[in-house]
Amino acid sequence: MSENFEKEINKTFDGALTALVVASIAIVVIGGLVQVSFGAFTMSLEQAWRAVFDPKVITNPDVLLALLLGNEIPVDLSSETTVVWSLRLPRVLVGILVGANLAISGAIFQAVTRNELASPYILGVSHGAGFAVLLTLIVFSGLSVFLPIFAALGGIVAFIIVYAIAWKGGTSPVRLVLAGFIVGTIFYSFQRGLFFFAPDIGVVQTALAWTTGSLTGTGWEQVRTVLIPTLFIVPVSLVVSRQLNLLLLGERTARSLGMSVERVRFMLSALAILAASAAISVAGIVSFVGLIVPHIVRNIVGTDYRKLVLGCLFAGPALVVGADVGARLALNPIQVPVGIVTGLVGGPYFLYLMRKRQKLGEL
Amino acid sequence: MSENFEKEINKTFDGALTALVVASIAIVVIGGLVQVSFGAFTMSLEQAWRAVFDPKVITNPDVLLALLLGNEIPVDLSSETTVVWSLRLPRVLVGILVGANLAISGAIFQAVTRNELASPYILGVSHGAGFAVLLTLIVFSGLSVFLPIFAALGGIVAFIIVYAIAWKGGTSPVRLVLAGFIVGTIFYSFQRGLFFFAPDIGVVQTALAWTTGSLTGTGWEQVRTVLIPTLFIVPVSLVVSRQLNLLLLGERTARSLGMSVERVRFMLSALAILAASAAISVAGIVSFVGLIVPHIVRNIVGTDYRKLVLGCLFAGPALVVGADVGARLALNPIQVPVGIVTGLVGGPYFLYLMRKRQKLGEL
Amino acid sequence: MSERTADDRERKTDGGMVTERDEREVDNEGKTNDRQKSGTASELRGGDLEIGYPDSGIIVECESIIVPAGEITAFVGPNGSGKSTLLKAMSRELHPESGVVQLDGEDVHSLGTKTLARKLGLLSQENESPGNLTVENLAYHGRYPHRGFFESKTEEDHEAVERALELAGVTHLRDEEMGSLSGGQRQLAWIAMVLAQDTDVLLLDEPTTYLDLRHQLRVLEVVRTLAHEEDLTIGIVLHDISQAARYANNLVALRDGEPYDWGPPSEVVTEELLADVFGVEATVGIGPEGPVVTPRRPL
Amino acid sequence: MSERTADDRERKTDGGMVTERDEREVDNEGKTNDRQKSGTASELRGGDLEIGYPDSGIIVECESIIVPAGEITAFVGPNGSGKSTLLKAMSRELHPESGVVQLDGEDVHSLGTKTLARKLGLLSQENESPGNLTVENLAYHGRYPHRGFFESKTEEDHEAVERALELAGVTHLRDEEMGSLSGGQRQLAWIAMVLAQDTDVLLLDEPTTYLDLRHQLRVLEVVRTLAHEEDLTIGIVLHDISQAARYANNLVALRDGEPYDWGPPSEVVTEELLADVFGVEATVGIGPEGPVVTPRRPL
Amino acid sequence: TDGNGEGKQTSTDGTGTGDGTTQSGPYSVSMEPVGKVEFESVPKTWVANNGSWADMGVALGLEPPKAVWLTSRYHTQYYDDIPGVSVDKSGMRDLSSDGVNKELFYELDADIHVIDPNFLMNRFDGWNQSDIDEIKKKVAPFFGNSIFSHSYDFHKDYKYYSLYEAFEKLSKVFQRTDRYEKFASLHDEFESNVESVVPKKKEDRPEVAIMWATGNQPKSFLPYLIGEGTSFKQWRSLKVRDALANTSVQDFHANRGKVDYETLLEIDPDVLLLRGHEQQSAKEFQNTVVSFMKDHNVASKLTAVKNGDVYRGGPLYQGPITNLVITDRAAKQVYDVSEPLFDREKVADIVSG
Ligand SMILES: Nc1ncnc2c1ncn2[C@@H]1O[C@H](COP(=O)(O)OP(=O)(O)OP(=O)(O)O)[C@@H](O)[C@H]1O
Ligand SMILES: Nc1ncnc2c1ncn2[C@@H]1O[C@H](COP(=O)(O)OP(=O)(O)OP(=O)(O)O)[C@@H](O)[C@H]1O
Ligand SMILES: [Mg+2]
Ligand SMILES: [Mg+2]
Repeated sequence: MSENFEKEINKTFDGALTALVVASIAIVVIGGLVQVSFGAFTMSLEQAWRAVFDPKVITNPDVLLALLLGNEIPVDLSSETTVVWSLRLPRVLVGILVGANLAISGAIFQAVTRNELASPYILGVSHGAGFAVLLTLIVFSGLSVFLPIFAALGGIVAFIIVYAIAWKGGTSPVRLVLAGFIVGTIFYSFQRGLFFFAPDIGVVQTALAWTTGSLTGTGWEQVRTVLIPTLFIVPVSLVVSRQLNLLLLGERTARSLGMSVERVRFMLSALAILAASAAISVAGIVSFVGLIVPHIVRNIVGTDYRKLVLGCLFAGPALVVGADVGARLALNPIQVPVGIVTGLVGGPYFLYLMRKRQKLGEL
Repeated sequence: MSENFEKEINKTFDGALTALVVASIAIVVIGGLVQVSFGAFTMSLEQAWRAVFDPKVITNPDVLLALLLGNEIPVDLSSETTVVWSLRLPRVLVGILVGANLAISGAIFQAVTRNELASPYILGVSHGAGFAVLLTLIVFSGLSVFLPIFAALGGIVAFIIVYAIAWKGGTSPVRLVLAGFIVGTIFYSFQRGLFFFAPDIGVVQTALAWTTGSLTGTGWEQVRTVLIPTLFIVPVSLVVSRQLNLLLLGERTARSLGMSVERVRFMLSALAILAASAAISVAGIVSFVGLIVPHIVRNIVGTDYRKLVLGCLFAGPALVVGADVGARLALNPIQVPVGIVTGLVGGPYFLYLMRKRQKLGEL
Repeated sequence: MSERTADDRERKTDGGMVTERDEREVDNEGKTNDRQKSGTASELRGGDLEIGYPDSGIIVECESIIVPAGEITAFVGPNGSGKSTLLKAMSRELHPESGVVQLDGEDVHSLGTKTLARKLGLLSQENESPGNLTVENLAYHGRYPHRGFFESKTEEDHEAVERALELAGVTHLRDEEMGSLSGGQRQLAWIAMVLAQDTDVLLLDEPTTYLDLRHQLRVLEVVRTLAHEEDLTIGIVLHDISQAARYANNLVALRDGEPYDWGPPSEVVTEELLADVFGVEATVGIGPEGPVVTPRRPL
Repeated sequence: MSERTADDRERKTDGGMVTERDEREVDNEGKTNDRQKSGTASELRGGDLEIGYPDSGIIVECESIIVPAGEITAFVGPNGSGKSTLLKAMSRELHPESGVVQLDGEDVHSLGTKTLARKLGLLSQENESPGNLTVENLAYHGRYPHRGFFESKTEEDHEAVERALELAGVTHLRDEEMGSLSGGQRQLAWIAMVLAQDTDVLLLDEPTTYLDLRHQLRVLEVVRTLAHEEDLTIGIVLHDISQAARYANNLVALRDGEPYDWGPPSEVVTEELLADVFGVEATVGIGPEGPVVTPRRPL
Repeated sequence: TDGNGEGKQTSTDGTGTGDGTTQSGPYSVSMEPVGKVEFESVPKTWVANNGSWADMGVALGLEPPKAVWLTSRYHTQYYDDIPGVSVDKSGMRDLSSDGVNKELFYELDADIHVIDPNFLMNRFDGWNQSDIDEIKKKVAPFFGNSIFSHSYDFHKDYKYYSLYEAFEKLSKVFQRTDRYEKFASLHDEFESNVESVVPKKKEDRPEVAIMWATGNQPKSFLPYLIGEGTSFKQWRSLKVRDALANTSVQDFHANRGKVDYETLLEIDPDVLLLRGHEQQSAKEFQNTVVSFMKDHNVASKLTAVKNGDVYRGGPLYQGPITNLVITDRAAKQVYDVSEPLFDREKVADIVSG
């Protein structure tokens, strides 16, 4: 049995997947190093790295805990250490977590809807969240502290509406996609409507940044917010990869093999929505990652979801962290939303792949 | 042969299609009456109708021609007559033409891509056009007179890029849709990027209005712009309905029946793009019409494209003119973009249909 | 033979079938292992079934249908006579408008989906293949109902898949993608998947479609072995009546959604049946392996 | 029979086929109208063909293949032997790596797509049906190559469709949607579509799939009528060798992508062929309508 | 020096036949880019481009305009300070609502449109010269200049007016130059009061950073450079130093990117001025935004936060009255001035004639 398990692992981690994972980790590490070393606050590389290994922080569990939990920091830290530890490092972490969640969410939705265009935002989530953000900013501006939560809630509500409408003694991928698209567009119309009531440019800018996806201003608070769901999402998504594989065989076959297709589809959608909402709540709607990462990974490791989910777990963070280097440093000290960079980097790369490979895009 | 033709007509105009056409015409006529009668400029119903039948206009071909061709009007008209004849009436006409173009374009794209989510904007057109609009407003603001043309050009360029990328010794619906989606998203990222260079919020809002679709401010000039392509698009789309039907059978069958699938697909896409661009050039990106009208019509008349195209020709204008009544008058004196209303009216109606009918959404 | 209806049906359904069967089995070959059966084979039974599709009326009506334990029951009948519809209802793919389907006395609708899938496997008439799935992976999907939510593949899964590939004769195609197989090869891969499911009951809807003669025979031999050596209960739809007569223990002939006749092939397969049910003029001879049908012409 | 290879092939391909055929026809029934042929039937010929799929190597290799004018040529062979691949290449669905396919002496690749579709119809082995298309509308699609860009349906279209529905035996299903048909009914609808195409050459890949006995015979009778009364040239893939022998004028047996033997059924269908090509032990008897194959067991 | 040159009463053209006096009969006033505009009689009803022009009208004692671009951006709470002056926006219409509706111009039927026609033609699609001509002919003339921004492309070729120059023009149109004169002298006086509270030495004047901060827990900001526009008039008058001037941070108009606390820490301004909080009172601002920053790990390291020098940053539009109110407030913020710098009664008197 354990020998068997080993065989299994060996079979899963074939050359392609291993290469992908290694490359992704390399990108994340290099991206992280760059992010930690450079930024608007002037310090030398040496200072930056001294700050990373500042003994006041790394030898003091209280400080680490205080950072992570958002408590008052018990000692007085230098500006350098503060910048590195409460701005630069957590931002990299948020990027990793957001990337992983989005990629997994997209991979799941592509299986559930059997639609090659499915992304984490397919079931109305992004526009639901965007609408909630605008509503909060414009109508309930007193509650803007809860923006992330409202955003995630907006996404979830949209998803529930979509499911309720698509349900007709069962759903079907086509019904789900269509209802998701329409509900999304309705929310988008509302959103556009609200734009016209925006009192000032700041609100418009904030809303745009939200709906474009941005890591600017993220810190340990965001790490906390997204880490908890991620700790649940990642292991579960690895476990359900078998279900995902089976769903791709089509409903009828899946059912005859004893899968409760409706239940599984709902649970998987809920999982994907949870992942998308976790990402949305800290980074807004980062476009593209959830759509193209699964396609790229699939192109490398094949359609087996055991490999695909694993690959997404690494490739997603690589794209987001890599893009965020550009978002933060390209026009330093001005920062652009990372969602723009993911689009501008990931999109053309995807098109390049598409030109090279015939099969890209098939599920 | 003529008896045969009559049979054919009778078969095409079955009860469902006839009912749809009659209902659509009724909506357009009623919507038109309302539009002509009410508005920001206060006048009584009687005044409005006296203005419609102002003998200075309707008995004077010179005036009518001057209106249509945009020449100097040879006589002096009252404010009421001016408002009705140069603001309210042409707006209804533009609505009709835009609706017909969008619905036909959507119907064609749904057949070409065999994707139930296809809309006139599927192949990157909308974001290409949106990008061109922003570029014009922000970078080449001196040329903003040509905004409509640039918008249409932007859409066409995006379409060409999409085709070039999807082409790989032939295309496939999946490749087209995917390339369209990605190219669209890249343009969207550029668009968002340009937002960050907008000189002020007004430009942002103008761009948003464009990308939401609006009939505000349309007049005879817009009627002229969209009428010419429409006179070509409508008859051709009726003729190609047979090709569309065959495409739905799948590529292999279509090819074995002697269709040059690639050529036909390209020509049909070009036709649909032309229709979309014509609409975009006068009304911006009116969401939803092109997506849901074909679905609704299909649900009523069935999947035969001969009926479908005909139905779309009438139902599209009904939705746009109806929605524009709302856009112009619902929050009078505040006008909202018609694109928002088409979303808010058409969307829920579509969801309602979806709840009622099992098969809605299938091609 | 159309006069042999109501009473016959009565006689055959009220449990008398088992004894009848025993007699029948004598005149069928391949029964050598029959008597060594453990007796734990499952029986599938439908009662008072009325079956239809959402938008259609009742399509199949059937007072009583039995797929006896450990035997091969062949369903024959013209196109559109309701064979697939009946099989769908028996495997719970279709919910009958009325009536019950029982597996070993239990209503199939009361069983958990996975439980049922461990006991009953269905090969559909038409299967859509995801093009880039390999044959082996398809077969592994057959193990789905045997694995818990958190379990990974076990040695048992492995063995079952190997055996299924072997039985279906696609071991050499294991790493091929479905999209690059011929129609017959694809059909065999689907058969391997159902076999890997390792169930007590197998319902096979035209498993010999697309297959060449050799593979047809192979599949039917495998089916016979499974029934007679491993005590599986098998329902199979076939269009080739000679084959049905040769391999099945029982034959159910359907016409217009109703059972027209059933019983051992030697009794059911007659020139009258071929004319009445199939609308074919044919001669029925007796060959060494049961009735042999030589079709002449459509009526 | 495996020793009968290279030289035999030589002998058969160098134009000697026509005379040979004339002799053959004598011992085949259904030839009554044969002599009334107008002589305008089309002939389909392939030379030096090497056929493969984009990602595969060469799958079918064939020096010379002829589907003679006005006759029925049956392609038989085990699963994966390349029958469908060959048919795809002959109908231009697949571009051969090398070699040419000629229709009446003209390279099919030089013909316009519509021109070809007016002359040659192909029924694929597997067809995906759009669920909500009616049978009649499907048949009308068969008329596509006959209509100009701006033409609407003519009386001729109408008649061709009626006749095709009639021939395929689906007149009563004309208004049914494809999604609510049984597998066999759907297959008949596809056959109707190809018949409506009204071509000189018909290539049918396993047209009897899913069909019941009666419909199988009906379809084959229709094919015979078309060939012998209307001078159509027909290539047909069949798995049932008895049927192939009974209805075809010529038989082409494929093995591993190469023609193993061809000629009139009475010559080609032997116990040796069944063992060599199909791996089946069978007895070949002579029935009133040609060779009768009684399979025994897979080898 | 005052980059805008407000208060310099330069009579640049003098083409107006009604200069300085109230008289009836036809007269004309000219202004770039509309040129010479003829008036048969003094306009009564009017439409204004935005809060700046509207405020000028209020200062001239006119009825508020019937419409402005967006009423939501015309902050009238600044009038609360001035006895007897208040503006009721409830009947005021938005010109901009999904573009500009021509029909609305017919409906409003104003006597003058204080809008730069270039603004209509370039900022929104649908309007071109023929539309402008139609409205000019059928309704009323346009008289305006987009004085508040240097960044419009259409602005390049014509004259740029300062606030008071524009104010003067408008006063001529409405034949209320007397009020303009009084405001001009009040403004001169005010400017010298301001001058007196500004420290002489440059080093004594704080470095300020102006940022847009959305919400009560801002973590990212849109930076502004103190520029030529009217919206920075108070900061120019107070001669504060711009903390961003010598950094690579660009005005977000040039590049709408955001900055985060790292940038703020790098700049570390003496005073942090946050825009986008004008609807809050000073106290509300303290209790929300400022207290959030005090608790924030990084923000609490900022000098401005430590010293309690985080303030609301002022609105986008200013007219003659609002400029006084806002500058007064700004002086309190940066120099702790306790005495009012202008006499509110006096403003009230001028307005009421
Ligand atoms: N999804 C469906 N909806 C409505 N009617 C259906 C559906 N599927 C099949 N039918 C109808 O039910 C009847 C029986 O169909 P079924 O598929 O059970 O036939 P069958 O005996 O399996 O035929 P075949 O040998 O052709 O597979 C047919 O008349 C068919 O038209
Ligand atoms: N799309 C494809 N790509 C690659 N290889 C293919 C493809 N389709 C078929 N093949 C291979 O080509 C060979 C011949 O296939 P073909 O479909 O021609 O066989 P066939 O004689 O029609 O068999 P069957 O009786 O099962 O239909 C097979 O070995 C198959 O694996
Ligand atoms: Mg069936
Ligand atoms: Mg084949």
